[in-house]
Amino acid sequence: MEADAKSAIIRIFHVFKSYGTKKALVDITLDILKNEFVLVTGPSGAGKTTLLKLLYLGEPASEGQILVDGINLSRIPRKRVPILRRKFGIIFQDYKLIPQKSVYENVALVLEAAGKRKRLIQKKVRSVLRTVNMEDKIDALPPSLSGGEQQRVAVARAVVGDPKIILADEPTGSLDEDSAKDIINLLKGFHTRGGTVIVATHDKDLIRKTRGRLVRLGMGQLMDSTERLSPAAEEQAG
Amino acid sequence: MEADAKSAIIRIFHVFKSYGTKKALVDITLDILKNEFVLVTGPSGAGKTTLLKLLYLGEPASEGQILVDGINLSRIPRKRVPILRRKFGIIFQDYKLIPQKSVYENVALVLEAAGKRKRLIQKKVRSVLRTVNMEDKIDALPPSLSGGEQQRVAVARAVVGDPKIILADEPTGSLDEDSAKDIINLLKGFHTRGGTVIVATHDKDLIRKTRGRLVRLGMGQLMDSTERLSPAAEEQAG
Amino acid sequence: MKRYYRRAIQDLLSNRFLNSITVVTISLSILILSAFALFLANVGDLVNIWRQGVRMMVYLQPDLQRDRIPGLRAEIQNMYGVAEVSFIPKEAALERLRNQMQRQSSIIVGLDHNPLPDAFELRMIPTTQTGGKMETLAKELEQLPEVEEVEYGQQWIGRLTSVFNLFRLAGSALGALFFMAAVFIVANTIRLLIYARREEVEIMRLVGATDGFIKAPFYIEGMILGALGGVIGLGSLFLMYLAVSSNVEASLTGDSFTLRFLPPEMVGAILLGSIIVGWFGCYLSLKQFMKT
Amino acid sequence: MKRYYRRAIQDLLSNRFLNSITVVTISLSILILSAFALFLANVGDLVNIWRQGVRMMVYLQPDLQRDRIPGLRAEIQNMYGVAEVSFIPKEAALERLRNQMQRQSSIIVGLDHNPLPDAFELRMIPTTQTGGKMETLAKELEQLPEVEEVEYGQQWIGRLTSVFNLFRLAGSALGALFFMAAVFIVANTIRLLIYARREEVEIMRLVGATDGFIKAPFYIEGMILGALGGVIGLGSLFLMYLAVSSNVEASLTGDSFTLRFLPPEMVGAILLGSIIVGWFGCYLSLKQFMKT
Ligand SMILES: Nc1ncnc2c1ncn2[C@@H]1O[C@H](COP(=O)(O)OP(=O)(O)OP(=O)(O)O)[C@@H](O)[C@H]1O
Ligand SMILES: Nc1ncnc2c1ncn2[C@@H]1O[C@H](COP(=O)(O)OP(=O)(O)OP(=O)(O)O)[C@@H](O)[C@H]1O
Ligand SMILES: [Mg+2]
Ligand SMILES: [Mg+2]
Repeated sequence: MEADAKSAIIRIFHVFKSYGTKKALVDITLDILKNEFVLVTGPSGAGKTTLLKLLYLGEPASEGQILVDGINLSRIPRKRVPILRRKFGIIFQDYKLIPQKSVYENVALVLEAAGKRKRLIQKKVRSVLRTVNMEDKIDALPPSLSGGEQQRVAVARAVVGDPKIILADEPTGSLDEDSAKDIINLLKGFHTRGGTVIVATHDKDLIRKTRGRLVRLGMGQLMDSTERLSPAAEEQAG
Repeated sequence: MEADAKSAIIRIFHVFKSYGTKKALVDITLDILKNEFVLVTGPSGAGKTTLLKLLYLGEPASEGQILVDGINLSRIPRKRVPILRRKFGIIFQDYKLIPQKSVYENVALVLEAAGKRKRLIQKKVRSVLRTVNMEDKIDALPPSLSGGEQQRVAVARAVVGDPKIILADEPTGSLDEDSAKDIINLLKGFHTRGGTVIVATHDKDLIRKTRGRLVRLGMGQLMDSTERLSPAAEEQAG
Repeated sequence: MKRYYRRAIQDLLSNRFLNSITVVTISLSILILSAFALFLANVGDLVNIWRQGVRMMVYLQPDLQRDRIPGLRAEIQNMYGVAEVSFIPKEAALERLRNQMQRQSSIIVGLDHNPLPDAFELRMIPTTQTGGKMETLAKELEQLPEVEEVEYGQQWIGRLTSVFNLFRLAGSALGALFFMAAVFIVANTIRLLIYARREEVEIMRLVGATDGFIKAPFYIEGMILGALGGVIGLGSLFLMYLAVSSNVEASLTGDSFTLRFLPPEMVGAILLGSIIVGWFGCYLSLKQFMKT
Repeated sequence: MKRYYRRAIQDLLSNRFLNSITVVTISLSILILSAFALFLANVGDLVNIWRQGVRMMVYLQPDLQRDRIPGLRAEIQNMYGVAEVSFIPKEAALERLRNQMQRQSSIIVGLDHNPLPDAFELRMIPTTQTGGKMETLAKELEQLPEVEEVEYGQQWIGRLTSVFNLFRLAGSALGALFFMAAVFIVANTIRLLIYARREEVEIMRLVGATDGFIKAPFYIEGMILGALGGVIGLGSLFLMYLAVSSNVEASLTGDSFTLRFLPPEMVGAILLGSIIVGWFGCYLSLKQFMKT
């Protein structure tokens, strides 16, 4: 089960997370390798979102150590947190789009924050919005989008910055089959180009059709972690 | 296709809805009978949420007539809108929980607004939160809940006021299989007790396992409306 | 009604950050307004004290018999605008003149008889102390056969009056300006407060709450915030007043002047006003947010 | 830097409601502050005009030869605090006394010789017009052998000075209070503004924006809002000034007094201040929201 430390991009070592008295994560130890495709599943409230939050320091771990791409998260100075976060492209479960900014601005923000040139930003944002089929809504404000459209913008924002790792929290929850397939293909393409993908999901379809490791959480605990070399391994996911 | 006008609780007659130049709904004519269970499906951006919004006057129709339980929505005076809305229990796609209010307060709000007694409110809210498995989070604030937990609170709020009609917009999008089953059973129970249910969803599982009418939207247009007497009719849903 | 109060209190507690900022802003506005009112009130007192120094001399005919003085005094006392009449016999007038003249008093030393007449000295009630009204009174007095001449600092009073008028005008204008500014600042702050909670308003409407149900707690909250702001604003002013008044009074020995706080009616009016403005801010913003 | 400006402008436009409310509040605060400053400045002018009426009489020895007058005059002119010296021959003094005495001038009619001495009348520079400094000067003058006596309205000046001092004290205290209140109101309003946008701040942090990247446009916006508020506040004050000044001046004929607007340095300082306060409000709120 222990992965080779050399190629691990994320190492989680005896991590606990409590919110007040509520134990959201209990003694999680997990390595994620470079270019792995990991599906995290488990019932509602199992701690999937919390686990992702710990990785990008959306919350600090209560106990234990986490290393991301060689950075020890418990030691990272406040100033370097943005550098950590730029390693990730994050699709939030509640999208977290800025309501006053247009679709274009929301996606461009990532590149602007990374100090990219305006020319480049324009080109990349347009091309990414095209891949998620949202180029015709480029000037719309998020509140005027349908649930699925918002989710696709969130996906676009997550991939636009060429991150090392994508964290996708329920990335297809509001999408119909076809749009979901597009998104999954996008994630798979990112994976093929060498990226690491961690998807938290309940979506049986997604789990069935995706090859990669399946990590199951239950009540904050790591239940099992199964390598499935072909999508046929689906029945284990039950 | 035309339902018996006598028993129709909702009548939608040549309804159009545009947002600026964007045509979200085009010439929809649809009757929904008392005690029907209707599933509305269609790809992202097809107009499912918009259709529900028109029913509770979240948006006014651009053209056409809508009757809800005998009320003509184009003629309803501003003052009577709350009375219309109390006929509905609504599960919003983005939950719409009040972030500063506890789970209890969010759910109790519906009954308080309807002028119910404090005693009764306490009893009902607790019992409804129990059915969605959220009684242990009764004092939590929504931002501290997981996605699925928020969705279950939204469901509790929709059913607590004993509405005539439930409008459920993607009510299982953030839920694992078991929680989703609980919610669907809740909706079915409501239906069995005589309520009318309209569910907008992409969830193949939900569509497969639910008997009732399947309405398909595409690009704002009504594609078809199929009565499926048994869940076996699933293949038509494609 | 009681449940609305309960909800209002709950809301106040669950939006503590917003509310505390709002209360501070309201307090400051009330503080500005009431500090200025306090300033004007005390300057007004000071002016009145000065004005009590404004006198009118009524010189009597040289041959007037002293036994007619009491009757004349009563007559003058009853004239419009007269506050106090005192008789100055000519001996006292000479003595007073000697004192007043200081250096030039050498003139008086050499006199063989007293050339001055008996006189009355009048104090006017404050509202009569404008140039015009004093002139009317003087004319009236000069009509009396017993009176030879009336004298008052016409020029000085005219000038002082116009300055006081300017001051009063500027004070009232500033006061009105400050009042309106305070009203708008409070109303605006409450608008920002409600704007920050517009999502909540929207959700309540969607779940079938009537406008009244939604608005009631906001109004109660607005009035509580207004009242709190008023109490804190006036309270801080009172503390400052206490700290300052002893020092200032010490530096003003000689004048019968005591720095005073705002009269209770004024304090009540300001409190009431701040409550009303709290309500008004809610009214404005709710009207706006409920429309859509 | 340029792109920060662009983002700031975009943000200002996309939050128009919030920003316009904020600008109005800032304008009102600036208006209060600057209106009060204007009031104090003009009252100060008025007081200075009055003070130019404060004179000191220096009576010379009766036997002093008139040819020594120019030398003495030059000597006095050079003394500390003296603004102007004019010679009053005793004939002029008697004439003046007669006019001043009004009714009692009958006393003078009967005189066979002029008992008054020659004198100098001094005008002091304004800063010397406190009781203490005038006394020092008077003592110094009395040391001169040619001077018999020095006279000035000791009591009156002392009293007026203490009232002016009280007024100045109260004015400065109020001014300081208003200044602080305005600063806090502006800062608080900007805090509410940023609070209403805290979600945006949070999201930007989550997608890897540095604190500097997030803060820069807010600071620019805060400064723009402050500047706008300052310009609008001062602008409204100037319009009010224009509307009022002609009326007031007409009512003040006789005094060489013109209502004036705030001096340009003051206008500049207020504008600069409002920009700084806009910045400061951002600083406070961002510090708070960036911590968590
Ligand atoms: N900020 C918080 N404060 C308190 N409790 C929290 C907080 N965030 C999460 N929790 C609790 O921790 C538990 C795990 O939450 P988490 O969001 O990780 O679940 P999840 O696996 O993502 O669930 P879902 O599938 O419903 O999104 C939940 O019970 C939740 O209520
Ligand atoms: N307020 C609005 N302003 C402008 N366009 C809008 C607005 N609301 C919805 N739309 C557009 O109308 C179309 C239908 O939206 P709707 O939310 O009804 O879709 P949906 O079927 O619910 O999709 P999803 O499954 O993604 O939730 C979308 O293209 C959306 O962008
Ligand atoms: Mg989650
Ligand atoms: Mg929808």
